[in-house]
Amino acid sequence: MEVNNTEYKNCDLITANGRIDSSTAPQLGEAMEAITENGRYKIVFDLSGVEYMSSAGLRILISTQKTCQRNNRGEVILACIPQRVYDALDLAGFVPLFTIYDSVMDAVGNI
Amino acid sequence: MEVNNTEYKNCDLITANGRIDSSTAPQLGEAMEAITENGRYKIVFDLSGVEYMSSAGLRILISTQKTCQRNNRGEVILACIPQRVYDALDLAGFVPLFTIYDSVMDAVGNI
Amino acid sequence: MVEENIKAQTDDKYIRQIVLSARFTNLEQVRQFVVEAAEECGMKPKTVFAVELAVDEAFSNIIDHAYGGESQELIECTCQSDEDRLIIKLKDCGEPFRPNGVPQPNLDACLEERKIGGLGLHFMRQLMDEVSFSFSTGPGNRVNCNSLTMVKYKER
Amino acid sequence: MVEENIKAQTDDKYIRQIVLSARFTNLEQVRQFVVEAAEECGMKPKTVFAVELAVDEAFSNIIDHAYGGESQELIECTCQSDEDRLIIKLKDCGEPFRPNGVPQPNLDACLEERKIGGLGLHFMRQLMDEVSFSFSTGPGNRVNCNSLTMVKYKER
Ligand SMILES: Nc1ncnc2c1ncn2[C@@H]1O[C@H](COP(=O)(O)OP(=O)(O)O)[C@@H](O)[C@H]1O
Ligand SMILES: Nc1ncnc2c1ncn2[C@@H]1O[C@H](COP(=O)(O)OP(=O)(O)O)[C@@H](O)[C@H]1O
Repeated sequence: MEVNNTEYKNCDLITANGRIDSSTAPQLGEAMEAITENGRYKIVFDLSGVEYMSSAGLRILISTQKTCQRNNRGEVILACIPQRVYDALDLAGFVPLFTIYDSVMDAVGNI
Repeated sequence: MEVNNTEYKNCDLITANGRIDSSTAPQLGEAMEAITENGRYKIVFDLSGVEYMSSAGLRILISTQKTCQRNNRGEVILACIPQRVYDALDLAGFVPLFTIYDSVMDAVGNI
Repeated sequence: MVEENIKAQTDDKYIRQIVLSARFTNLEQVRQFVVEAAEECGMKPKTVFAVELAVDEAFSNIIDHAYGGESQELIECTCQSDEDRLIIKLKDCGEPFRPNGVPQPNLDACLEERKIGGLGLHFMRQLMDEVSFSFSTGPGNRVNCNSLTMVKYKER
Repeated sequence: MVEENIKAQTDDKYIRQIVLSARFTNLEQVRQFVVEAAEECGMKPKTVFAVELAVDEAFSNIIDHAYGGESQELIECTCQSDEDRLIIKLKDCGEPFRPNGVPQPNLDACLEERKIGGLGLHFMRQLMDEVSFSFSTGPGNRVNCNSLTMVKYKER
Protein backbone atom coordinates (compact mmCIF):
# COMPACT_ATOMS: atom_id res chain seq x y z
CA MET A 1 0.00 0.00 0.00
CA GLU A 2 1.08 3.55 -0.72
CA VAL A 3 -0.15 6.64 1.12
CA ASN A 4 0.37 10.23 -0.03
CA ASN A 5 -0.56 13.55 1.53
CA THR A 6 -1.04 16.88 -0.22
CA GLU A 7 -1.39 19.83 2.12
CA TYR A 8 -3.75 22.52 0.87
CA LYS A 9 -4.63 25.72 2.65
CA ASN A 10 -8.18 24.46 3.27
CA CYS A 11 -7.51 20.81 3.96
CA ASP A 12 -5.17 17.85 3.66
CA LEU A 13 -5.75 15.37 0.86
CA ILE A 14 -4.76 11.78 1.65
CA THR A 15 -4.50 9.37 -1.25
CA ALA A 16 -3.99 5.65 -0.69
CA ASN A 17 -3.33 2.96 -3.24
CA GLY A 18 -3.57 -0.78 -2.68
CA ARG A 19 -5.01 -2.94 0.09
CA ILE A 20 -5.68 -1.74 3.58
CA ASP A 21 -5.59 -4.60 6.10
CA SER A 22 -4.06 -5.19 9.55
CA SER A 23 -0.66 -5.26 7.92
CA THR A 24 -0.91 -1.93 6.10
CA ALA A 25 -3.46 0.03 8.17
CA PRO A 26 -0.76 1.33 10.58
CA GLN A 27 0.77 3.20 7.64
CA LEU A 28 -2.55 4.94 6.97
CA GLY A 29 -2.88 5.63 10.69
CA GLU A 30 0.53 7.31 10.77
CA ALA A 31 -0.35 9.51 7.81
CA MET A 32 -3.61 10.58 9.46
CA GLU A 33 -1.89 11.24 12.79
CA ALA A 34 0.83 13.29 11.15
CA ILE A 35 -1.93 15.63 9.98
CA THR A 36 -3.94 15.89 13.19
CA GLU A 37 -0.81 16.22 15.32
CA ASN A 38 0.02 19.14 13.05
CA GLY A 39 -3.20 20.78 14.30
CA ARG A 40 -5.04 20.22 11.02
CA TYR A 41 -8.44 18.55 11.16
CA LYS A 42 -9.92 18.84 7.69
CA ILE A 43 -8.97 15.73 5.78
CA VAL A 44 -10.16 14.54 2.39
CA PHE A 45 -9.43 10.84 1.89
CA ASP A 46 -9.36 9.86 -1.79
CA LEU A 47 -10.13 6.13 -1.83
CA SER A 48 -10.18 5.69 -5.60
CA GLY A 49 -7.01 3.59 -5.46
CA VAL A 50 -8.03 1.47 -2.46
CA GLU A 51 -8.80 -2.02 -3.74
CA TYR A 52 -9.64 -3.55 -0.40
CA MET A 53 -10.30 -2.49 3.18
CA SER A 54 -10.77 -4.67 6.24
CA SER A 55 -11.99 -3.49 9.64
CA ALA A 56 -8.38 -2.54 10.43
CA GLY A 57 -8.75 0.31 7.96
CA LEU A 58 -12.18 1.26 9.28
CA ARG A 59 -10.67 1.52 12.74
CA ILE A 60 -8.31 4.23 11.46
CA LEU A 61 -11.17 6.04 9.75
CA ILE A 62 -13.39 6.17 12.82
CA SER A 63 -10.63 7.16 15.20
CA THR A 64 -9.45 9.93 12.87
CA GLN A 65 -13.02 11.11 12.42
CA LYS A 66 -13.42 11.32 16.21
CA THR A 67 -10.25 13.38 16.50
CA CYS A 68 -11.20 15.68 13.64
CA GLN A 69 -14.80 16.35 14.62
CA ARG A 70 -13.95 17.12 18.26
CA ASN A 71 -15.09 20.69 19.07
CA ASN A 72 -16.41 20.99 15.53
CA ARG A 73 -12.90 21.75 14.35
CA GLY A 74 -13.03 19.66 11.19
CA GLU A 75 -13.93 16.34 9.66
CA VAL A 76 -12.78 13.47 7.47
CA ILE A 77 -14.52 13.47 4.09
CA LEU A 78 -14.37 10.36 1.92
CA ALA A 79 -14.12 10.64 -1.86
CA CYS A 80 -14.36 8.15 -4.73
CA ILE A 81 -15.15 5.04 -2.68
CA PRO A 82 -14.96 1.81 -4.71
CA GLN A 83 -18.00 -0.47 -4.34
CA ARG A 84 -16.24 -3.13 -2.25
CA VAL A 85 -14.91 -0.56 0.18
CA TYR A 86 -18.35 1.06 0.35
CA ASP A 87 -19.87 -2.32 1.19
CA ALA A 88 -17.46 -2.68 4.12
CA LEU A 89 -18.26 0.85 5.36
CA ASP A 90 -21.94 0.02 5.08
CA LEU A 91 -21.55 -3.26 6.97
CA ALA A 92 -19.85 -1.29 9.74
CA GLY A 93 -22.67 1.26 9.85
CA PHE A 94 -20.15 3.99 8.95
CA VAL A 95 -22.01 5.52 6.01
CA PRO A 96 -23.97 8.03 8.17
CA LEU A 97 -20.80 9.06 9.99
CA PHE A 98 -18.95 10.41 6.95
CA THR A 99 -19.64 12.95 4.24
CA ILE A 100 -19.06 11.13 0.99
CA TYR A 101 -18.40 12.56 -2.48
CA ASP A 102 -17.94 10.96 -5.87
CA SER A 103 -15.18 13.39 -6.80
CA VAL A 104 -12.11 14.62 -4.97
CA MET A 105 -12.76 18.12 -6.31
CA ASP A 106 -16.21 18.19 -4.71
CA ALA A 107 -14.71 16.98 -1.42
CA VAL A 108 -11.90 19.54 -1.40
CA GLY A 109 -14.30 22.31 -2.46
CA ASN A 110 -16.85 21.51 0.22
CA ILE A 111 -14.77 20.61 3.27
CA MET B 1 -18.05 30.51 -25.61
CA GLU B 2 -19.51 28.49 -22.78
CA VAL B 3 -19.35 29.42 -19.09
CA ASN B 4 -20.18 27.08 -16.22
CA ASN B 5 -20.25 27.60 -12.48
CA THR B 6 -19.95 24.98 -9.76
CA GLU B 7 -20.74 26.25 -6.29
CA TYR B 8 -18.66 24.63 -3.56
CA LYS B 9 -18.84 25.39 0.13
CA ASN B 10 -15.39 27.03 0.02
CA CYS B 11 -15.55 28.77 -3.34
CA ASP B 12 -17.18 29.02 -6.75
CA LEU B 13 -15.49 27.35 -9.69
CA ILE B 14 -15.98 29.08 -13.03
CA THR B 15 -15.07 27.13 -16.14
CA ALA B 16 -15.04 28.78 -19.57
CA ASN B 17 -14.55 27.16 -22.94
CA GLY B 18 -13.82 28.96 -26.19
CA ARG B 19 -12.79 32.51 -27.07
CA ILE B 20 -13.23 35.48 -24.80
CA ASP B 21 -13.47 38.73 -26.76
CA SER B 22 -15.69 41.84 -26.71
CA SER B 23 -18.51 39.69 -28.07
CA THR B 24 -18.38 36.97 -25.44
CA ALA B 25 -16.83 38.72 -22.42
CA PRO B 26 -20.23 40.02 -21.19
CA GLN B 27 -21.27 36.40 -20.67
CA LEU B 28 -18.23 35.85 -18.43
CA GLY B 29 -19.00 39.12 -16.67
CA GLU B 30 -22.55 38.01 -15.92
CA ALA B 31 -21.34 34.69 -14.50
CA MET B 32 -18.85 36.50 -12.24
CA GLU B 33 -21.44 39.05 -11.11
CA ALA B 34 -23.97 36.33 -10.35
CA ILE B 35 -21.46 35.00 -7.83
CA THR B 36 -20.40 38.26 -6.20
CA GLU B 37 -23.98 39.53 -6.07
CA ASN B 38 -24.71 36.32 -4.20
CA GLY B 39 -22.27 37.55 -1.53
CA ARG B 40 -19.58 35.05 -2.51
CA TYR B 41 -16.08 36.35 -3.18
CA LYS B 42 -13.85 33.30 -3.53
CA ILE B 43 -13.72 32.39 -7.18
CA VAL B 44 -11.51 29.84 -8.94
CA PHE B 45 -11.43 30.47 -12.68
CA ASP B 46 -10.40 27.39 -14.65
CA LEU B 47 -9.00 28.71 -17.93
CA SER B 48 -7.92 25.38 -19.38
CA GLY B 49 -10.61 25.61 -22.07
CA VAL B 50 -10.02 29.27 -22.94
CA GLU B 51 -8.36 29.37 -26.36
CA TYR B 52 -8.15 33.13 -26.62
CA MET B 53 -8.61 36.21 -24.47
CA SER B 54 -8.57 39.85 -25.53
CA SER B 55 -8.47 42.85 -23.19
CA ALA B 56 -12.26 42.60 -22.96
CA GLY B 57 -11.78 39.42 -20.92
CA LEU B 58 -9.03 40.99 -18.82
CA ARG B 59 -11.38 43.82 -17.99
CA ILE B 60 -13.77 41.32 -16.42
CA LEU B 61 -10.94 39.67 -14.51
CA ILE B 62 -9.63 42.88 -12.98
CA SER B 63 -13.04 44.25 -12.08
CA THR B 64 -14.05 40.95 -10.45
CA GLN B 65 -10.73 40.82 -8.61
CA LYS B 66 -11.35 44.33 -7.24
CA THR B 67 -14.81 43.32 -6.04
CA CYS B 68 -13.58 40.10 -4.47
CA GLN B 69 -10.52 41.46 -2.68
CA ARG B 70 -12.40 44.41 -1.16
CA ASN B 71 -12.14 44.22 2.66
CA ASN B 72 -10.06 41.07 2.27
CA ARG B 73 -13.21 39.07 1.78
CA GLY B 74 -11.93 36.86 -1.01
CA GLU B 75 -10.09 36.69 -4.30
CA VAL B 76 -10.12 35.40 -7.86
CA ILE B 77 -7.61 32.58 -8.37
CA LEU B 78 -6.66 31.59 -11.91
CA ALA B 79 -5.99 27.95 -12.78
CA CYS B 80 -4.60 26.16 -15.83
CA ILE B 81 -3.82 29.22 -17.93
CA PRO B 82 -2.91 28.36 -21.55
CA GLN B 83 0.28 30.04 -22.82
CA ARG B 84 -1.47 32.52 -25.14
CA VAL B 85 -3.79 33.67 -22.39
CA TYR B 86 -0.85 33.93 -20.00
CA ASP B 87 0.97 36.11 -22.53
CA ALA B 88 -2.01 38.49 -22.63
CA LEU B 89 -2.16 38.62 -18.82
CA ASP B 90 1.54 39.33 -18.77
CA LEU B 91 1.27 42.09 -21.38
CA ALA B 92 -1.40 43.69 -19.20
CA GLY B 93 0.80 43.47 -16.10
CA PHE B 94 -1.83 41.28 -14.44
CA VAL B 95 0.41 38.41 -13.37
CA PRO B 96 1.29 39.93 -9.96
CA LEU B 97 -2.38 40.70 -9.26
CA PHE B 98 -3.59 37.09 -9.32
CA THR B 99 -2.69 33.87 -7.55
CA ILE B 100 -2.08 31.34 -10.30
CA TYR B 101 -2.11 27.53 -10.09
CA ASP B 102 -1.40 24.83 -12.64
CA SER B 103 -4.20 22.64 -11.33
CA VAL B 104 -7.81 23.37 -10.44
CA MET B 105 -7.48 21.09 -7.42
CA ASP B 106 -4.62 23.19 -6.04
CA ALA B 107 -6.65 26.35 -6.61
CA VAL B 108 -9.80 25.01 -4.92
CA GLY B 109 -7.75 23.56 -2.06
CA ASN B 110 -5.85 26.75 -1.41
CA ILE B 111 -8.41 29.51 -1.90
CA MET C 1 7.04 -17.93 7.44
CA VAL C 2 6.06 -21.59 7.56
CA GLU C 3 3.91 -22.87 4.78
CA GLU C 4 2.43 -26.24 3.97
CA ASN C 5 -0.04 -26.58 1.21
CA ILE C 6 -1.89 -29.85 1.06
CA LYS C 7 -4.59 -30.68 -1.43
CA ALA C 8 -6.57 -33.91 -1.22
CA GLN C 9 -9.54 -35.28 -3.10
CA THR C 10 -11.50 -37.47 -0.66
CA ASP C 11 -15.09 -38.69 -0.74
CA ASP C 12 -16.11 -36.28 -3.45
CA LYS C 13 -14.83 -33.41 -1.29
CA TYR C 14 -11.96 -31.16 -2.20
CA ILE C 15 -9.72 -30.26 0.73
CA ARG C 16 -6.75 -27.89 0.81
CA GLN C 17 -4.70 -26.61 3.70
CA ILE C 18 -2.17 -23.88 4.39
CA VAL C 19 -0.20 -23.26 7.57
CA LEU C 20 1.16 -19.79 8.17
CA SER C 21 2.86 -18.05 11.06
CA ALA C 22 0.92 -15.43 12.99
CA ARG C 23 2.13 -12.43 11.01
CA PHE C 24 -0.01 -9.73 9.43
CA THR C 25 2.09 -9.89 6.28
CA ASN C 26 0.67 -13.41 5.82
CA LEU C 27 -2.84 -11.97 5.42
CA GLU C 28 -2.18 -11.50 1.72
CA GLN C 29 -1.40 -15.19 1.42
CA VAL C 30 -4.28 -16.57 3.44
CA ARG C 31 -6.68 -14.32 1.51
CA GLN C 32 -5.28 -15.52 -1.80
CA PHE C 33 -5.59 -19.11 -0.57
CA VAL C 34 -9.29 -18.84 0.27
CA VAL C 35 -10.06 -16.70 -2.78
CA GLU C 36 -8.71 -19.47 -4.99
CA ALA C 37 -10.75 -22.07 -3.15
CA ALA C 38 -13.89 -19.94 -3.43
CA GLU C 39 -13.33 -19.26 -7.12
CA GLU C 40 -12.64 -22.89 -7.88
CA CYS C 41 -15.91 -23.96 -6.34
CA GLY C 42 -17.68 -21.53 -8.69
CA MET C 43 -18.67 -18.70 -6.36
CA LYS C 44 -19.67 -15.29 -7.73
CA PRO C 45 -17.18 -12.42 -7.25
CA LYS C 46 -19.28 -10.87 -4.49
CA THR C 47 -19.37 -14.17 -2.60
CA VAL C 48 -15.64 -14.69 -3.11
CA PHE C 49 -15.07 -11.23 -1.66
CA ALA C 50 -17.22 -12.03 1.40
CA VAL C 51 -15.12 -15.13 2.08
CA GLU C 52 -11.89 -13.19 1.58
CA LEU C 53 -12.85 -10.43 4.01
CA ALA C 54 -14.24 -12.85 6.64
CA VAL C 55 -11.03 -14.89 6.65
CA ASP C 56 -8.93 -11.72 6.85
CA GLU C 57 -10.89 -10.63 9.91
CA ALA C 58 -10.62 -14.07 11.53
CA PHE C 59 -6.87 -14.39 10.85
CA SER C 60 -6.28 -10.86 12.18
CA ASN C 61 -8.25 -11.62 15.33
CA ILE C 62 -6.22 -14.73 16.00
CA ILE C 63 -2.99 -12.74 15.78
CA ASP C 64 -4.35 -9.84 17.84
CA HIS C 65 -6.26 -11.70 20.50
CA ALA C 66 -5.42 -15.43 20.58
CA TYR C 67 -1.68 -14.82 20.24
CA GLY C 68 -1.64 -11.31 21.72
CA GLY C 69 0.13 -9.87 18.70
CA GLU C 70 2.37 -11.08 15.92
CA SER C 71 4.48 -14.15 16.70
CA GLN C 72 6.11 -17.30 15.35
CA GLU C 73 3.05 -19.31 16.37
CA LEU C 74 1.09 -21.03 13.63
CA ILE C 75 -2.34 -20.62 12.14
CA GLU C 76 -3.78 -23.41 10.03
CA CYS C 77 -6.38 -22.71 7.39
CA THR C 78 -8.36 -25.53 5.75
CA CYS C 79 -10.80 -25.17 2.89
CA GLN C 80 -13.21 -27.91 2.07
CA SER C 81 -15.82 -27.57 -0.63
CA ASP C 82 -18.75 -29.68 -1.65
CA GLU C 83 -21.56 -29.19 -4.10
CA ASP C 84 -23.17 -26.19 -2.53
CA ARG C 85 -20.81 -24.69 0.04
CA LEU C 86 -17.30 -23.88 1.13
CA ILE C 87 -16.23 -24.78 4.68
CA ILE C 88 -13.26 -22.87 6.06
CA LYS C 89 -11.54 -23.85 9.29
CA LEU C 90 -8.97 -21.72 11.09
CA LYS C 91 -6.99 -23.30 13.93
CA ASP C 92 -4.61 -21.73 16.40
CA CYS C 93 -3.07 -22.65 19.75
CA GLY C 94 -3.40 -19.32 21.44
CA GLU C 95 -5.59 -18.20 24.31
CA PRO C 96 -8.88 -20.10 24.38
CA PHE C 97 -11.67 -17.94 22.97
CA ARG C 98 -15.30 -17.92 24.07
CA PRO C 99 -17.27 -15.51 21.89
CA ASN C 100 -20.31 -15.47 24.16
CA GLY C 101 -19.16 -12.62 26.35
CA VAL C 102 -18.21 -10.36 23.44
CA PRO C 103 -20.65 -7.44 23.05
CA GLN C 104 -22.25 -6.60 19.69
CA PRO C 105 -21.08 -3.34 18.13
CA ASN C 106 -23.68 -0.58 18.25
CA LEU C 107 -24.02 0.24 14.57
CA ASP C 108 -26.56 3.00 15.16
CA ALA C 109 -24.55 4.95 17.73
CA CYS C 110 -23.53 8.50 16.91
CA LEU C 111 -19.85 9.23 16.33
CA GLU C 112 -19.05 10.13 19.95
CA GLU C 113 -20.53 6.89 21.27
CA ARG C 114 -19.14 4.67 18.54
CA LYS C 115 -16.42 2.26 19.72
CA ILE C 116 -13.16 2.12 17.80
CA GLY C 117 -12.89 -1.48 16.61
CA GLY C 118 -15.12 -4.36 17.67
CA LEU C 119 -16.18 -4.98 14.08
CA GLY C 120 -14.28 -8.15 13.18
CA LEU C 121 -16.70 -10.71 14.62
CA HIS C 122 -19.65 -8.73 13.26
CA PHE C 123 -18.11 -8.79 9.77
CA MET C 124 -17.46 -12.54 9.94
CA ARG C 125 -21.03 -13.25 11.00
CA GLN C 126 -22.52 -10.93 8.39
CA LEU C 127 -20.34 -12.14 5.55
CA MET C 128 -20.54 -15.90 6.20
CA ASP C 129 -23.60 -18.10 6.55
CA GLU C 130 -22.37 -20.01 9.63
CA VAL C 131 -19.65 -19.08 12.14
CA SER C 132 -18.77 -21.27 15.11
CA PHE C 133 -15.92 -21.44 17.58
CA SER C 134 -14.74 -24.56 19.42
CA PHE C 135 -11.70 -26.35 20.81
CA SER C 136 -9.94 -28.92 18.70
CA THR C 137 -6.60 -30.44 17.89
CA GLY C 138 -4.43 -27.82 16.30
CA PRO C 139 -1.32 -27.87 14.15
CA GLY C 140 1.40 -30.07 15.63
CA ASN C 141 -1.30 -32.09 17.41
CA ARG C 142 -1.19 -29.82 20.44
CA VAL C 143 -4.36 -29.98 22.48
CA ASN C 144 -6.79 -27.28 23.55
CA CYS C 145 -6.44 -25.26 20.41
CA ASN C 146 -9.09 -22.89 19.00
CA SER C 147 -10.98 -23.99 15.99
CA LEU C 148 -13.13 -21.57 14.04
CA THR C 149 -15.44 -22.94 11.37
CA MET C 150 -17.03 -20.66 8.80
CA VAL C 151 -19.40 -21.86 6.10
CA LYS C 152 -20.42 -20.02 2.96
CA TYR C 153 -23.07 -21.34 0.62
CA LYS C 154 -22.55 -20.78 -3.10
CA GLU C 155 -26.01 -19.38 -3.73
CA ARG C 156 -27.65 -17.49 -0.92
CA MET D 1 -23.50 42.01 -41.84
CA VAL D 2 -22.00 43.47 -45.00
CA GLU D 3 -19.01 41.70 -46.41
CA GLU D 4 -16.82 42.35 -49.39
CA ASN D 5 -13.72 40.35 -49.89
CA ILE D 6 -11.34 41.61 -52.48
CA LYS D 7 -7.97 40.09 -53.27
CA ALA D 8 -5.59 41.69 -55.73
CA GLN D 9 -2.06 40.98 -56.76
CA THR D 10 -0.43 44.34 -57.66
CA ASP D 11 3.19 45.39 -57.92
CA ASP D 12 4.46 42.26 -56.20
CA LYS D 13 2.19 43.05 -53.25
CA TYR D 14 -0.69 40.92 -52.16
CA ILE D 15 -3.74 42.90 -51.04
CA ARG D 16 -6.99 41.67 -49.57
CA GLN D 17 -9.89 43.54 -48.08
CA ILE D 18 -12.95 42.81 -45.96
CA VAL D 19 -15.74 45.19 -44.99
CA LEU D 20 -17.80 44.35 -41.94
CA SER D 21 -20.46 46.14 -39.93
CA ALA D 22 -19.55 47.44 -36.47
CA ARG D 23 -20.71 44.37 -34.54
CA PHE D 24 -18.73 42.44 -31.95
CA THR D 25 -19.92 39.19 -33.50
CA ASN D 26 -17.82 40.19 -36.54
CA LEU D 27 -14.63 40.00 -34.45
CA GLU D 28 -14.42 36.29 -35.20
CA GLN D 29 -14.42 37.07 -38.91
CA VAL D 30 -11.95 39.94 -38.93
CA ARG D 31 -9.57 37.87 -36.80
CA GLN D 32 -9.84 34.93 -39.17
CA PHE D 33 -9.25 37.29 -42.09
CA VAL D 34 -5.98 38.69 -40.69
CA VAL D 35 -4.85 35.31 -39.37
CA GLU D 36 -5.08 33.90 -42.88
CA ALA D 37 -3.17 36.85 -44.29
CA ALA D 38 -0.47 36.49 -41.61
CA GLU D 39 -0.19 32.74 -42.14
CA GLU D 40 -0.01 33.08 -45.90
CA CYS D 41 2.88 35.47 -45.66
CA GLY D 42 4.73 32.84 -43.62
CA MET D 43 4.61 34.27 -40.10
CA LYS D 44 5.32 32.09 -37.08
CA PRO D 45 2.33 31.10 -34.88
CA LYS D 46 3.36 33.56 -32.16
CA THR D 47 3.53 36.39 -34.70
CA VAL D 48 0.21 35.40 -36.23
CA PHE D 49 -1.31 35.50 -32.76
CA ALA D 50 0.09 38.99 -32.13
CA VAL D 51 -1.56 40.25 -35.32
CA GLU D 52 -4.83 38.54 -34.45
CA LEU D 53 -5.02 40.08 -30.99
CA ALA D 54 -3.95 43.55 -32.15
CA VAL D 55 -6.64 43.63 -34.83
CA ASP D 56 -9.24 42.38 -32.35
CA GLU D 57 -8.34 45.25 -30.00
CA ALA D 58 -8.43 47.80 -32.82
CA PHE D 59 -11.76 46.57 -34.21
CA SER D 60 -13.27 46.54 -30.69
CA ASN D 61 -12.07 50.08 -30.04
CA ILE D 62 -13.64 51.35 -33.25
CA ILE D 63 -16.99 49.87 -32.24
CA ASP D 64 -16.74 51.09 -28.65
CA HIS D 65 -15.26 54.52 -29.17
CA ALA D 66 -15.45 55.65 -32.80
CA TYR D 67 -19.03 54.45 -33.24
CA GLY D 68 -20.07 54.66 -29.58
CA GLY D 69 -21.22 51.05 -29.52
CA GLU D 70 -22.45 48.44 -31.97
CA SER D 71 -24.11 49.80 -35.12
CA GLN D 72 -24.76 49.25 -38.81
CA GLU D 73 -21.77 51.44 -39.67
CA LEU D 74 -18.92 49.84 -41.55
CA ILE D 75 -15.33 48.95 -40.74
CA GLU D 76 -12.95 48.18 -43.57
CA CYS D 77 -9.91 45.99 -43.02
CA THR D 78 -7.14 45.76 -45.59
CA CYS D 79 -4.15 43.46 -45.47
CA GLN D 80 -1.15 44.07 -47.64
CA SER D 81 1.96 41.95 -47.44
CA ASP D 82 5.37 42.26 -48.98
CA GLU D 83 8.57 40.36 -48.51
CA ASP D 84 9.21 41.14 -44.91
CA ARG D 85 6.05 42.58 -43.37
CA LEU D 86 2.29 42.65 -43.18
CA ILE D 87 0.50 46.03 -43.29
CA ILE D 88 -2.99 46.12 -41.85
CA LYS D 89 -5.31 49.12 -42.28
CA LEU D 90 -8.58 49.60 -40.44
CA LYS D 91 -10.91 52.37 -41.59
CA ASP D 92 -14.08 53.70 -40.03
CA CYS D 93 -16.24 56.81 -40.34
CA GLY D 94 -16.93 57.35 -36.67
CA GLU D 95 -15.76 60.06 -34.31
CA PRO D 96 -12.32 61.36 -35.23
CA PHE D 97 -9.68 59.86 -32.95
CA ARG D 98 -6.52 61.55 -31.75
CA PRO D 99 -4.48 59.11 -29.65
CA ASN D 100 -2.17 61.79 -28.22
CA GLY D 101 -4.32 62.66 -25.24
CA VAL D 102 -4.86 59.06 -24.19
CA PRO D 103 -2.96 58.18 -20.98
CA GLN D 104 -0.73 55.09 -20.75
CA PRO D 105 -2.01 52.36 -18.46
CA ASN D 106 -0.05 52.08 -15.21
CA LEU D 107 1.06 48.46 -15.39
CA ASP D 108 2.85 48.56 -12.05
CA ALA D 109 -0.05 49.91 -10.01
CA CYS D 110 -1.43 47.79 -7.19
CA LEU D 111 -4.90 46.32 -7.57
CA GLU D 112 -6.75 49.23 -5.94
CA GLU D 113 -5.11 51.79 -8.20
CA ARG D 114 -5.34 49.74 -11.38
CA LYS D 115 -7.83 51.12 -13.94
CA ILE D 116 -10.41 48.78 -15.41
CA GLY D 117 -9.75 48.82 -19.16
CA GLY D 118 -7.38 51.16 -20.98
CA LEU D 119 -5.35 48.22 -22.30
CA GLY D 120 -6.39 48.09 -25.96
CA LEU D 121 -4.00 50.71 -27.35
CA HIS D 122 -1.19 49.35 -25.17
CA PHE D 123 -1.75 45.86 -26.58
CA MET D 124 -1.77 47.13 -30.17
CA ARG D 125 1.48 49.02 -29.66
CA GLN D 126 3.16 46.12 -27.88
CA LEU D 127 2.02 43.48 -30.32
CA MET D 128 2.70 45.34 -33.57
CA ASP D 129 5.90 46.97 -34.78
CA GLU D 130 4.25 50.20 -35.98
CA VAL D 131 0.88 51.70 -35.10
CA SER D 132 -0.34 55.02 -36.51
CA PHE D 133 -3.66 56.83 -36.68
CA SER D 134 -4.71 59.34 -39.35
CA PHE D 135 -7.64 60.63 -41.34
CA SER D 136 -8.36 59.20 -44.74
CA THR D 137 -11.10 58.35 -47.18
CA GLY D 138 -13.18 55.58 -45.70
CA PRO D 139 -15.60 53.01 -47.13
CA GLY D 140 -18.19 54.61 -49.42
CA ASN D 141 -15.75 57.42 -50.11
CA ARG D 142 -17.00 59.48 -47.21
CA VAL D 143 -14.47 62.02 -46.03
CA ASN D 144 -12.86 62.55 -42.67
CA CYS D 145 -12.74 58.93 -41.73
CA ASN D 146 -10.27 57.35 -39.29
CA SER D 147 -7.51 55.26 -40.67
CA LEU D 148 -5.39 53.05 -38.45
CA THR D 149 -2.29 51.48 -39.92
CA MET D 150 -0.50 48.64 -38.13
CA VAL D 151 2.64 46.99 -39.41
CA LYS D 152 4.10 43.67 -38.34
CA TYR D 153 7.46 42.44 -39.55
CA LYS D 154 7.82 38.71 -40.18
CA GLU D 155 11.02 38.33 -38.18
CA ARG D 156 11.56 40.63 -35.27
N1 LIG E 1 -9.67 -15.31 18.00
C1 LIG E 1 -9.88 -14.67 19.16
N2 LIG E 1 -9.25 -15.05 20.27
C2 LIG E 1 -9.45 -14.41 21.42
N3 LIG E 1 -10.27 -13.34 21.55
C3 LIG E 1 -10.92 -12.88 20.48
C4 LIG E 1 -10.77 -13.54 19.23
N4 LIG E 1 -11.55 -12.87 18.34
C5 LIG E 1 -12.17 -11.88 19.01
N5 LIG E 1 -11.79 -11.90 20.31
C6 LIG E 1 -12.32 -10.96 21.35
O1 LIG E 1 -13.51 -10.38 20.87
C7 LIG E 1 -13.41 -8.97 20.82
C8 LIG E 1 -14.14 -8.44 19.59
O2 LIG E 1 -13.45 -8.86 18.44
P1 LIG E 1 -13.67 -8.11 17.10
O3 LIG E 1 -15.14 -8.00 16.86
O4 LIG E 1 -12.90 -8.78 16.04
O5 LIG E 1 -13.12 -6.65 17.32
P2 LIG E 1 -11.63 -6.14 17.62
O6 LIG E 1 -10.70 -7.22 17.17
O7 LIG E 1 -11.56 -4.90 16.84
O8 LIG E 1 -11.58 -5.91 19.10
C9 LIG E 1 -11.94 -8.69 20.82
O9 LIG E 1 -11.64 -7.45 21.37
C10 LIG E 1 -11.39 -9.83 21.65
O10 LIG E 1 -11.49 -9.52 23.02
N1 LIG F 1 -10.76 54.04 -32.37
C1 LIG F 1 -10.97 54.94 -31.38
N2 LIG F 1 -11.78 55.99 -31.59
C2 LIG F 1 -12.00 56.87 -30.61
N3 LIG F 1 -11.43 56.80 -29.39
C3 LIG F 1 -10.60 55.78 -29.12
C4 LIG F 1 -10.33 54.78 -30.09
N4 LIG F 1 -9.47 53.90 -29.57
C5 LIG F 1 -9.22 54.31 -28.30
N5 LIG F 1 -9.90 55.44 -28.01
C6 LIG F 1 -9.83 56.21 -26.75
O1 LIG F 1 -8.66 55.81 -26.06
C7 LIG F 1 -9.00 55.27 -24.79
C8 LIG F 1 -8.09 54.09 -24.47
O2 LIG F 1 -8.37 53.05 -25.33
P1 LIG F 1 -7.96 51.58 -24.98
O3 LIG F 1 -6.53 51.61 -24.59
O4 LIG F 1 -8.32 50.69 -26.09
O5 LIG F 1 -8.80 51.22 -23.69
P2 LIG F 1 -10.38 51.06 -23.51
O6 LIG F 1 -10.96 50.78 -24.84
O7 LIG F 1 -10.47 49.90 -22.58
O8 LIG F 1 -10.84 52.34 -22.88
C9 LIG F 1 -10.43 54.91 -24.90
O9 LIG F 1 -11.08 54.97 -23.65
C10 LIG F 1 -10.99 55.95 -25.85
O10 LIG F 1 -11.28 57.14 -25.15
